[in-house]
Amino acid sequence: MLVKLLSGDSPRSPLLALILLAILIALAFAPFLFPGIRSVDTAARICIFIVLVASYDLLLGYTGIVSFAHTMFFGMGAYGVALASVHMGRGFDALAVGTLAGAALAAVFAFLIALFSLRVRAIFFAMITLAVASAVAVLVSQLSQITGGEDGLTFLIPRELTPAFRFGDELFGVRLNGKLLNYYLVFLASLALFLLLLRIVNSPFGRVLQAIRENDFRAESIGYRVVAYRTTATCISAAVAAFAGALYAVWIRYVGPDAVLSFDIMLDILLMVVIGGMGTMYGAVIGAVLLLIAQNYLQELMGLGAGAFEGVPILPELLSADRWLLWLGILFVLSVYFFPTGIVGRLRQGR
Amino acid sequence: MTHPILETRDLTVRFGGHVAVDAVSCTFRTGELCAIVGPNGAGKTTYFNLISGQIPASAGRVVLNGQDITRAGVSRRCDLGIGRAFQLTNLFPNLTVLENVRLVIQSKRRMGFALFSTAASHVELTNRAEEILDSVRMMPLSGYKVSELSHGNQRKLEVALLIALDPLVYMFDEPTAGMSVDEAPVVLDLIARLKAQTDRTILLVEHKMDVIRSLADRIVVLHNGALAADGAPAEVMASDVVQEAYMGKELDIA
Amino acid sequence: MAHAEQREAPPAGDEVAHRPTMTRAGLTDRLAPWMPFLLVPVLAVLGWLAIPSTSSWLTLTVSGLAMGMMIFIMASGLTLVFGLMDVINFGHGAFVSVGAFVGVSMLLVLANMTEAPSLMLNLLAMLAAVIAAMVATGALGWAFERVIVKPVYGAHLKQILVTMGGLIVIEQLIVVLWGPEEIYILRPEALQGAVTFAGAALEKYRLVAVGIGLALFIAMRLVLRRTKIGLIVRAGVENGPMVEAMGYRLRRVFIGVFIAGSALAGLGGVMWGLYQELITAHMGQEIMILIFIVVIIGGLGSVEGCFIGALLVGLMQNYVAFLEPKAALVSNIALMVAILMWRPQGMIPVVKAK
Amino acid sequence: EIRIAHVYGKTGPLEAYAKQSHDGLMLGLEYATDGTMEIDGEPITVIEKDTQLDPARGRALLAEAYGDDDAHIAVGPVSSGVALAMLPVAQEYERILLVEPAVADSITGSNWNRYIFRTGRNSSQDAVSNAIALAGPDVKIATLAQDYAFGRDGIAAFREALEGTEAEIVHEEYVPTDTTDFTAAAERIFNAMEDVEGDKKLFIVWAGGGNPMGKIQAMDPSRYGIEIATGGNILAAMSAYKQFPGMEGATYYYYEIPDNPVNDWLVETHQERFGGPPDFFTAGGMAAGIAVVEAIRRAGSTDTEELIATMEGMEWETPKGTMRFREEDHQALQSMYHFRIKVEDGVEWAIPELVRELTIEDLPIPVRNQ
Amino acid sequence: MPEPILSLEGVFTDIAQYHVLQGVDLTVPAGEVTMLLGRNGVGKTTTLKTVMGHWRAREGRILLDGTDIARTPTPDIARMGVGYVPEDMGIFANLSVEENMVLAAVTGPIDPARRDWIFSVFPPLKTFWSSAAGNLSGGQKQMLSIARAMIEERRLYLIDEPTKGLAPAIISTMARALRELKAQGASILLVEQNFSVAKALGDGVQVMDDGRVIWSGRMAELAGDAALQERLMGLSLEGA
Ligand SMILES: Nc1ncnc2c1ncn2[C@@H]1O[C@H](COP(=O)(O)OP(=O)(O)OP(=O)(O)O)[C@@H](O)[C@H]1O
Ligand SMILES: Nc1ncnc2c1ncn2[C@@H]1O[C@H](COP(=O)(O)OP(=O)(O)OP(=O)(O)O)[C@@H](O)[C@H]1O
Ligand SMILES: [Mg+2]
Ligand SMILES: [Mg+2]
Repeated sequence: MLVKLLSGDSPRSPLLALILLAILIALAFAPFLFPGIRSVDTAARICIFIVLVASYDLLLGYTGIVSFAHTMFFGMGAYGVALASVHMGRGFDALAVGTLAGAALAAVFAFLIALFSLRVRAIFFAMITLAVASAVAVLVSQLSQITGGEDGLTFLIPRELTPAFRFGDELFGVRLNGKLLNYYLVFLASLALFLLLLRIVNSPFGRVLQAIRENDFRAESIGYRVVAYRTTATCISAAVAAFAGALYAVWIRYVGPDAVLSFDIMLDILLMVVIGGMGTMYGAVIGAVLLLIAQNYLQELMGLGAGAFEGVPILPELLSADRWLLWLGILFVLSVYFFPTGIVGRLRQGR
Repeated sequence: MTHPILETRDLTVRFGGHVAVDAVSCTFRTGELCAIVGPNGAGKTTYFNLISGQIPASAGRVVLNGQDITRAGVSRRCDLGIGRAFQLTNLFPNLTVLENVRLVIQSKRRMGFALFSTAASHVELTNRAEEILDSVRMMPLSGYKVSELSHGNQRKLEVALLIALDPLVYMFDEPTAGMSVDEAPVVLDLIARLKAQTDRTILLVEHKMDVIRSLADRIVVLHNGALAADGAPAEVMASDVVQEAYMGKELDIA
Repeated sequence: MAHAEQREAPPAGDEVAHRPTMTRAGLTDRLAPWMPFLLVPVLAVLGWLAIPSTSSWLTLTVSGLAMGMMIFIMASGLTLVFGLMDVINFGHGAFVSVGAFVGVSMLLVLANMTEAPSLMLNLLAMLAAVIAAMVATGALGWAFERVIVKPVYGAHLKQILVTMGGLIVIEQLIVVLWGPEEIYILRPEALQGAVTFAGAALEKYRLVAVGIGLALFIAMRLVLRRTKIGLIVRAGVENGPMVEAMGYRLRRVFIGVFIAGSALAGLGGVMWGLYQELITAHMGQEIMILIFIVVIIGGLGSVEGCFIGALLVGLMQNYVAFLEPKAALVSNIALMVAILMWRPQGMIPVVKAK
Repeated sequence: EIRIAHVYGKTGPLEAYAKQSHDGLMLGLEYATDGTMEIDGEPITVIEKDTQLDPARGRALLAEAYGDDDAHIAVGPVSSGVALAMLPVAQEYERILLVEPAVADSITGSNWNRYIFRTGRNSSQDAVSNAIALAGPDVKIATLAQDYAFGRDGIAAFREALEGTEAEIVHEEYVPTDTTDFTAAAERIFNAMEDVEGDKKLFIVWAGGGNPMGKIQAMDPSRYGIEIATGGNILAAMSAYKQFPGMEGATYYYYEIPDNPVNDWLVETHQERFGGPPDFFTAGGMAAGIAVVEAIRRAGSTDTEELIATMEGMEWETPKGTMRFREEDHQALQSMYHFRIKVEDGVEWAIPELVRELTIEDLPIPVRNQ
Repeated sequence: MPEPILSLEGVFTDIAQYHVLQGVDLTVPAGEVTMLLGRNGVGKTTTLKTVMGHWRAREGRILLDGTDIARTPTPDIARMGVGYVPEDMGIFANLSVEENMVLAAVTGPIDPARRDWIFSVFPPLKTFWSSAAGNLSGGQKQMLSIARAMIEERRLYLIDEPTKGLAPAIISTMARALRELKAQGASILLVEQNFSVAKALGDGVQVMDDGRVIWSGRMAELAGDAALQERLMGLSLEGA
């Protein structure tokens, strides 16, 4: 049963299985295990990013397409929900319409961009996506009448998903309010999307993608229409990213270019995929958890470190909480060094 | 046996000013094994590339079963029954040997777009793949990644993939190059068995004369891109072009 | 088209076997390699047709070409490293920033030379700044190669990540060393202002950029044409072990090329910093997309392509911004897309075959 | 214990501004409590949070500040985008958010809610004061701004403020935010202004790097009789103004301009502690710090409703003289300064000499939150 | 027997987790052509790569002219006068034929006389001198790969299956060229599957199986003894 849910793709390493289980439990009971606004917020982001990163892994790890436009699709989902909620008024129907419209738009865009990959070399394609994504981000900030420009859009989600909605008193010291429902909406939707992706990469279709990644020329000559497969994969990946974006919008109730379209998010995604392990799906889980926790708590940790070294010349300066980016950069580099196949790859090798 | 299956009409390709295949017209019939020979650079591989669609023709036509496929893409031609093994090994290096073969069978059965079933659940594919590996004596290697195989074994896998694809027209490009003396017969044996299956056509590029002598029904000679001779083995082998341009002085240096 | 021109007649020998059929290549085939070089004048003529005022057109064209030169200076290092070594160095932007900071610091130290109204002294000060910047970024490039890039040769994606990590680290180190404030600087006295001719104004500083850009272009061509270095590196990327098996110490060559690429970024940094008259740790990163576009439309690794690409971008930007400011945003991307549709490998691809 | 959360973009491209703002806030708290850091015996704790300029993170951190840390009042952030994202959180938690120094009009305009106060100036204040500084008989103005909401709003407010004066806008030019080459824009402006008669000025509104002023100046606009004008900026940026002796405009703060005891203390203390004069955002931060202390002291409580009641209409002393939170939209009304640039050897930046203080009464700042 | 130019003593090589070479002992006498024979996958290529330093021996000594080169960097080995023709030909597809050859001439510009000699052995290289090596036909690539090794004089050639894909006419000219190399005093270690070529060229023979050399001797011995062939390679070679 469990194996079936995982589409027969078991973690293949006891330690990995244990870690994944721990993450699953932690996320499933996050509001109860780690009460507090910050920690629940982190948990929800982790859920959403797992989906986002996994959808990117479908593209990158399984199909071998390097694209920098993934945040664009993410943003389309998010803006879909935001615009629908603004124009249709708060309500679940707005969420549904927005999500679907966003996903559809993302798929259409993905289709158009994918047609490019026909003609140009992989790395050229990557640069095209980079340029297109940055142009879309600027466009969004220029079309301020529609998109709210740089300032973004704040909107209302159905009352049932906000703290104002109460449906009971307390359970294990946690208030039973709409925020909790919102969290579980995010969690369950993410879980479902992740399992769906897992199924897709383990399907015959997924195998073809791997073949194309390895040798597209040969894949074509054994009868696979590479273009069709690449395009389909890109569209699926974009649509799932848009779903993740929609969830994100529902969770933070705000969209804006910096929040959902910025290149920094793209970098985060890349980093998560690679640290976790490309072409493994589970890597997305590990990468997202690790990185988001680092991002959220590294600064605090460093503050402590800086305090400890007060008086030493340069060290506190380097350890100051404001230099957390420096250390994140170093983490980038080290992780590629020590986990060339990602953490999942390393765990599966044993050791 | 005499039904024409594949035909090229004035097939030509130019790379800049270099005419690599020069107006080659040739008809191949179901059930025959036709050897294509010629000196290095004569255009044999390029001719194959034109037939299987890897490169577009500058002029001329390719006709399969009466259908003009000159403009069709590679995968389309594969669907229609043209199968091709490569001269320089060209596999999926980081997938296992078994997976390589399975992919071909999966394509043959048109299951590529099955999105929601797991690949592992299609046992019939695996079984068939194992059967084929067994026939080339590669079953013990089925779990290895292709990049871990020695060169000779990669060549064998190349042949296995084509057999898995089971096309109407088999095109082998020097299948035994780099294969050791005890392995080559296995592959040649397989080709002989294919030939016995009378509804298949085999095009074979080979430099080893003994192989050609023992297998070919017919020999086509390419020379400087053009068709230089076409006919029964014995008479073609004896012709001047072949003797002079191709065989050179036999290895008489012992 | 590789056989378009045969250097020598086929061998005379008595071998019947090797006489491939040769015909004359068609006109289009022979013209094709020259097409990119024609694009710049074509674009300029189109601009002239579209822009009503000739003096405006002149200003836009000349300053656009000069801007292109400046972009070329920054992109040259990237195309070298990207094209020859197949390394996507996102850290290039950080080198540009470091170059700017080191160079500008040098200029601030030499304030008495830059504030003097003597062109000679000013240029000397700039030379000092450029040398300092190139030495600094070259050294940094050496460290970068050893620590960051070395393990990821051949793996594009990892290169992107690892160099991105390096970029962040370097930017942060700039902040640690120079502080978070942006630094404003004025150009050397004699390079401020513009020269006017025929109703058009051209910043003097851009003239300097033109000089340096041209010199750099010629120097790079000479080095790559006249020495084996280019060959070794290109071959090494394709099959490193084989190059070593021929007896070349590939590592050293790679390090050398990387250092050169980084030093060029440093040069670009000084030039760009002085153009902007404002330097920040992020300045290199901000210009990266533009640089990538130039390198790509040029055809990864081709110095000529990069040069033409930079000129095209410089012109295009100016014309479009003048004719329709709204479209300026997408003009570069449109240019890139158009060129890639025309030549999927970029204008002058270095890579000839699969 | 009184908990104040400072939620701002500590790291990222605006790091320099953030540091000024935070230093200012701390100095303000110190000044207002006479160095005790206590209000009526209650110690003040400042909790710092770094939005990294990400609006989503800003929201989460503000929620955390109100929810987990139970902050009584929050101050920040630097970037308008982040600020706008944060506004609803204040409403949700029913706590005060004191915006400083984000400038977008909509913060105290269309997106305002009653928990929002702002000590920093808004775009209208910039625009109106500049309009007053530039206006004059027969003045013809071309504008150059970035093509996004901030730039367009700024010019719109400027245009509105010019109405009724004798000056007139003859050309508006907008360029993409990341423009580096201004040749085309300048050429367009020159073409538009060439045949205009009068006192020709080019007014530039520019946020962030790019420095179009110097580049356009290098193209010699005086050929067409055009003078460049722009508002004040941080000190580092003012060094670029050295090319423009005599240029006029209006600024928000320059440490030598205001003449009052708060500013004297600020300049002196800042020199002492940081080895340089206070800058743009230091003054704003300090105004916010003093406002917090004053409000809590006068309300005698940290209860949000009582604070709001106290703060509406509250007047207090800042380095920029007296400020007043307007009842309607909680925007702090304040003086701006009409300046003329003077270049002095030995000073790293160009000095904006005071021409005239534009007081609260001089500045008709529209209310936009209705 | 002349002095060995190359000798391997108890060489073990691992690739990833596989133990590929398991104690190879092998000598190449100076001035001779030594054939390395064996079935697919027994470790012939790995042996050559270990000598070149592409794989590193875990154990054992590799003596080139008496110096142990087991730890010497690859370029230094090459500069000691070793020419290498890899199994996959190692063509630089993105460079032209000319550029491939220019690179191969490590010590200086190409010697025109030697180039012309190569042209006479492999005429197509002359024809396609300035076209991209990646566009050559399979056999032409093979020629280029051998030609690169021959462009300068070397003391020892390691050649991995040079005849695969070559037409008979070219094989015989190539065989002639290898003999000329030998006449110039070079030593050759040649991996070959084509037994008639092996027989025509080889002085000594080493047969490998399962990561070891299981038989070594003179060519004449092996060529004349069908039973021995059967035992060593599972098949009598004469017929094949
Ligand atoms: N893409 C290409 N561009 C330019 N020339 C090419 C290209 N492909 C092949 N050629 C040339 O066409 C000629 C024929 O090559 P082809 O590979 O067909 O020869 P072949 O008969 O298969 O030879 P071999 O027996 O050596 O494999 C060669 O001279 C080769 O250089
Ligand atoms: N990169 C690799 N990774 C793992 N195993 C390898 C690798 N390369 C070779 N091997 C294994 O090492 C063994 C010896 O290979 P090698 O290439 O030396 O054989 P060979 O004798 O040259 O065979 P052939 O005649 O087929 O070329 C083979 O079993 C092969 O599977
Ligand atoms: Mg061939
Ligand atoms: Mg081998």
